[in-house]
Amino acid sequence: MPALITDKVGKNYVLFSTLISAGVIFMILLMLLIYSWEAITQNGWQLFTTVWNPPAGQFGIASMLYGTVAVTVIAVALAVPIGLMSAIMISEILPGRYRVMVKSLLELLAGIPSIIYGLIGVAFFSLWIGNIFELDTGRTILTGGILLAIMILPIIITLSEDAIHNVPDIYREAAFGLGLYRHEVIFSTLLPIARADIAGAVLLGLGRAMGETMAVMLVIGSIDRIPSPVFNTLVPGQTITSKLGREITESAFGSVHFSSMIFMGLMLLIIVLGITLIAQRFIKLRSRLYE
Amino acid sequence: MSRILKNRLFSGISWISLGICCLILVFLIAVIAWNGIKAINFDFLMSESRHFGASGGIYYQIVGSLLMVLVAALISLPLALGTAVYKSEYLKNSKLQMLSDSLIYGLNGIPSIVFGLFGLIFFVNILNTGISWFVGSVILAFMILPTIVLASYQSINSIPDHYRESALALGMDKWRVITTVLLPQGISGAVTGLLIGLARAVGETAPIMFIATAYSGARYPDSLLEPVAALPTHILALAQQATDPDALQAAWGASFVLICLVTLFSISALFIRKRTQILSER
Amino acid sequence: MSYKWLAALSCLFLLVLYACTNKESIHIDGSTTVLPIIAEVAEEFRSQYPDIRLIVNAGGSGVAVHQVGAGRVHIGMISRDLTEFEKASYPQADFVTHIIGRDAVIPAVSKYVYDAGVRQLSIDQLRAIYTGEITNWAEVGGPDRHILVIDKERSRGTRHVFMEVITGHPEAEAPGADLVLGANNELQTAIMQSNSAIGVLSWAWLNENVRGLAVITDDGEIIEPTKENIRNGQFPIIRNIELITNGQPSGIASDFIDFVLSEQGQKKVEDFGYARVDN
Amino acid sequence: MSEKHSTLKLIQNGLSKHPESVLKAINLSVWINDSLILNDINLYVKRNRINCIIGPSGAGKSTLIRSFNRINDETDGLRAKGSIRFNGSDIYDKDVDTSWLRSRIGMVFQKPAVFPVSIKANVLMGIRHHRKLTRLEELQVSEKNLKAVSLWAEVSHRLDDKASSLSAGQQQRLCIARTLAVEPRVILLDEPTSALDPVSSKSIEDLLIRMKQNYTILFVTHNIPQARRIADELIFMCDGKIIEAGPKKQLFNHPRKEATKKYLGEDICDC
Repeated sequence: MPALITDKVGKNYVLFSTLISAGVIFMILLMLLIYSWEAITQNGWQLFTTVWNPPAGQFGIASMLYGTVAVTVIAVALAVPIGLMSAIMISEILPGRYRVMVKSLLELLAGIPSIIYGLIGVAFFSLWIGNIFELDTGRTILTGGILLAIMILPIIITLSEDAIHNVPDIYREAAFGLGLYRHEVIFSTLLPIARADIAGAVLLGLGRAMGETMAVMLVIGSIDRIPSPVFNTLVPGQTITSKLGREITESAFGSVHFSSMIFMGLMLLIIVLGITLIAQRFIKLRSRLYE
Repeated sequence: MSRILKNRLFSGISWISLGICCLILVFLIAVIAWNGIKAINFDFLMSESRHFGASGGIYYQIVGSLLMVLVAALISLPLALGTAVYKSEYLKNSKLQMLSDSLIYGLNGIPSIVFGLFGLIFFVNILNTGISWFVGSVILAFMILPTIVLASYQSINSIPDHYRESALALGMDKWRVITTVLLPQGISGAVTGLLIGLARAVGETAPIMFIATAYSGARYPDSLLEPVAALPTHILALAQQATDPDALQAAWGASFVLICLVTLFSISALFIRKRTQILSER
Repeated sequence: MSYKWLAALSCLFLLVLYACTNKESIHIDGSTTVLPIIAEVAEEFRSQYPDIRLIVNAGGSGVAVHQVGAGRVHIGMISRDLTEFEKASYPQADFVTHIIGRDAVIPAVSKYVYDAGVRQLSIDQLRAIYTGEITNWAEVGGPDRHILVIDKERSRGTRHVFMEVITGHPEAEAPGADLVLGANNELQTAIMQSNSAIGVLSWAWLNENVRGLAVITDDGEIIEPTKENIRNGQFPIIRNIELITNGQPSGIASDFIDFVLSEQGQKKVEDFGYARVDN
Repeated sequence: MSEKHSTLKLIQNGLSKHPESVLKAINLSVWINDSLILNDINLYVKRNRINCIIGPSGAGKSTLIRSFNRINDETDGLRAKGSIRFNGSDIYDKDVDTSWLRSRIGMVFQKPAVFPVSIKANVLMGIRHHRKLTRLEELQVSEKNLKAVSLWAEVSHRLDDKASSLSAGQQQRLCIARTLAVEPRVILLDEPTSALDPVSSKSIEDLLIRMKQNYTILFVTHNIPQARRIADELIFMCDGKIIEAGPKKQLFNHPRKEATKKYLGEDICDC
């Protein structure tokens, strides 16, 4: 019965691959949880203070959390209006024959590795920011935010363009037929219909910005401090990712220092995973909305 | 009247937005291409780097990067195909389907540096592999897994049920149906996904910088547990000394080569997708 | 057909992998601070012994200690002292340090500041700058500009030595810092891109645009950051450049350390502006 | 300035020169991506009548009716020659405001496209962009137009419900209501009943017959019995050309062209 055997082996093989694929994510969560345990038990709520001084046993990650939130907010605040308007432009105003061309170019933009954004950030953006605002150094939270905005632009444009483009033509015609101007058609009918998918696109961009390491690490200045006043983003800062990128290999494996860094990684992972899953929910809603 | 003005304003803002995007795109491409092409010559591509990368070339960086991503492909392809087949052919419970979707999207959303942390804890420290290119490959394989699973799942799942039914009616067992009817179709989806994954993996820095790459002296590895040089980490090292004109020049050169690799993978993906589309339409 | 093709490819690949000649190899890993000199000596070593593979990495001190302790790496370059925790983590390991040179930790400023007249600073002034008591170059004889104080990452050995000398504590805080960077390369870049920065650098990273300052000791003596002063130990902020091994080195690792300590190696050390240790 | 001026001109011309034909196409030809869709169309749309365009699918009926309020402008690769006169002025003039034009010439489409908002908001979707309404006016407008399409009795108690909760027939009547709310002179209907069940179709047909007192109606269908039931004027189109046009009775009883007779009698087109 060799056929029966291959059938069994085959089934076990696909089952086994599935278990591995599914297991990876749990494995990662588990590892991070185990290795942050020491930091959690040793430091407790001290983890959320602002002072990070490993030799003195102080591991407060508030500055890193602040930096992560700050660069993400800047990135989204810059990328969403520009991205959404560009998506509208591509989908609703630009003649169809340019659409594919513009979108492939944007995908090219999306394919540029983050380290190259970092290089461009160091070689140009940080210098420009320094000169424009007459700063001592252009390595600031704002620089990181701008760089991230550029990185997530293609995601936001492509996904929200898809969302708007996928709204059936009958809605466009119905709205135009009522004598609405183009902007009224777009803002009062198309965008509400595509709302869920656009929200998904923005959330995916947000998650990507939050988890990005290389570009931010090179331009942010790496100082563990919350600026004063809090909204002054023209000073150096630190994000979770840049902190990890710079310091994890310097710490001794298994120490509280190491563990606290892993804890930061865990926080980042949980936040980004949450955002990604919510985003995916939004995007899947599309098919149910009409038809 | 004010409605017309608003409409004009809206058009203006849209044009400006798209203009900004195009400007950024043109700027990025121009900077990389202009600086990159100046840096590149035969020697640069074919020799070892020296003096912190400021002189010499990037031959072993290219070799290392390619080695890592290709092995990552070999690791993830069978895993992903198996997962896609299971998800499409065996997993019928809709709750489990949703869970598997969430897991795949979740894995896809994990920040790349977290993969690096995982590799550092699990492989370098617990399994004590040391800094190893193979560990880098494994981590990159995990990273591109969701892309390949989704692509192959879609192409397997899109095969109409009557193919399965008529094959089963011919007396084939389920596994025969999978290998003879479904996989040949699924593999083109998988390869497309794989190439898209590789385009991403080859440029990733954060997952491999702690666990897989060496700074200098790494050539062809002798064993699985040796570090290699890689393009992205090389660019990182060079970017940190951006005011040294030689180093910067080399960084642009390496960036340009990296972008070429990324584009090569993406375009092949596009090509294969196009070709299989034509085939399946027949 | 596709599977056969894939299978063939994998076989071919594994074959290539195992066909590689197993040359003797040693691995060095550690901090970027020590990296340049070792990388340079390693290039020389390789050219003399082409059969030996010598891989130099800069994965960071923590990773290096772990790997030396666990026996994965032969030689570690660490830019800080071993912590008690690390010593306790590897009870079987017997960490041996090898001093291969001496490095001056030099306050360095942007060219603009240097040209505007800041040529030397006293230990007290340095302390005041790093603690935030002095924030303008005008207070130390320079232009009327805010001082951009660049601190180093806390784990860096250079910082320990520097803080020890100016404040008396190797782990002292630097509340005056505006920017924290890691590798010498990065600091050098930042100082170069600014025109009001101060940071600490090893001699090897000083150049036209990044100028080293003379230090006025507490005795009032002005000591220029010259090669001579570093070599003869006059410069007040000096640290040892060390390698660590697990137990006394043997085989190639020992050969390499000997090579670094040899006339040829020490000449390289000197070329980098470090002081040699063989005399 | 210019819009106002041209609008005034349109109305004045219309009142003085063309008392009974509101809308006419003159030598209209339309291409989409270089393929000729409409070939030299000349057509008069009679005031306060149901003008019914009939013909097999692919005849260009939709393209023609969509030319009358320039909704075709949105179609990629479309090019038009000739002119369409609304009350005597060319709607393809450069300075014609399409928004104004479309609020005068309303349109109802094949598939009911209700927006994902409440029933009331759907009725007000067009009108509230054209002028500001008080809350009272909003209610008045909703009631008036929903009554006009005989939907008021069915939905008056749930105006704030999602419009998508209505049946397809109700949705189509809602679409007509919101077109009426903009107060057009002419209403274009592009096969409005083809996606509906017979009962809903019947109620819309009745509605159209009542509406013709106040509006000029241009109606596209490929359903011959329907044309027989409601049309006043018939326009038979085939292959991008108008084969024959005239009063319904004349076309059904004494067609001048053989093709018309064959199509209306046997639903076969061989032009």
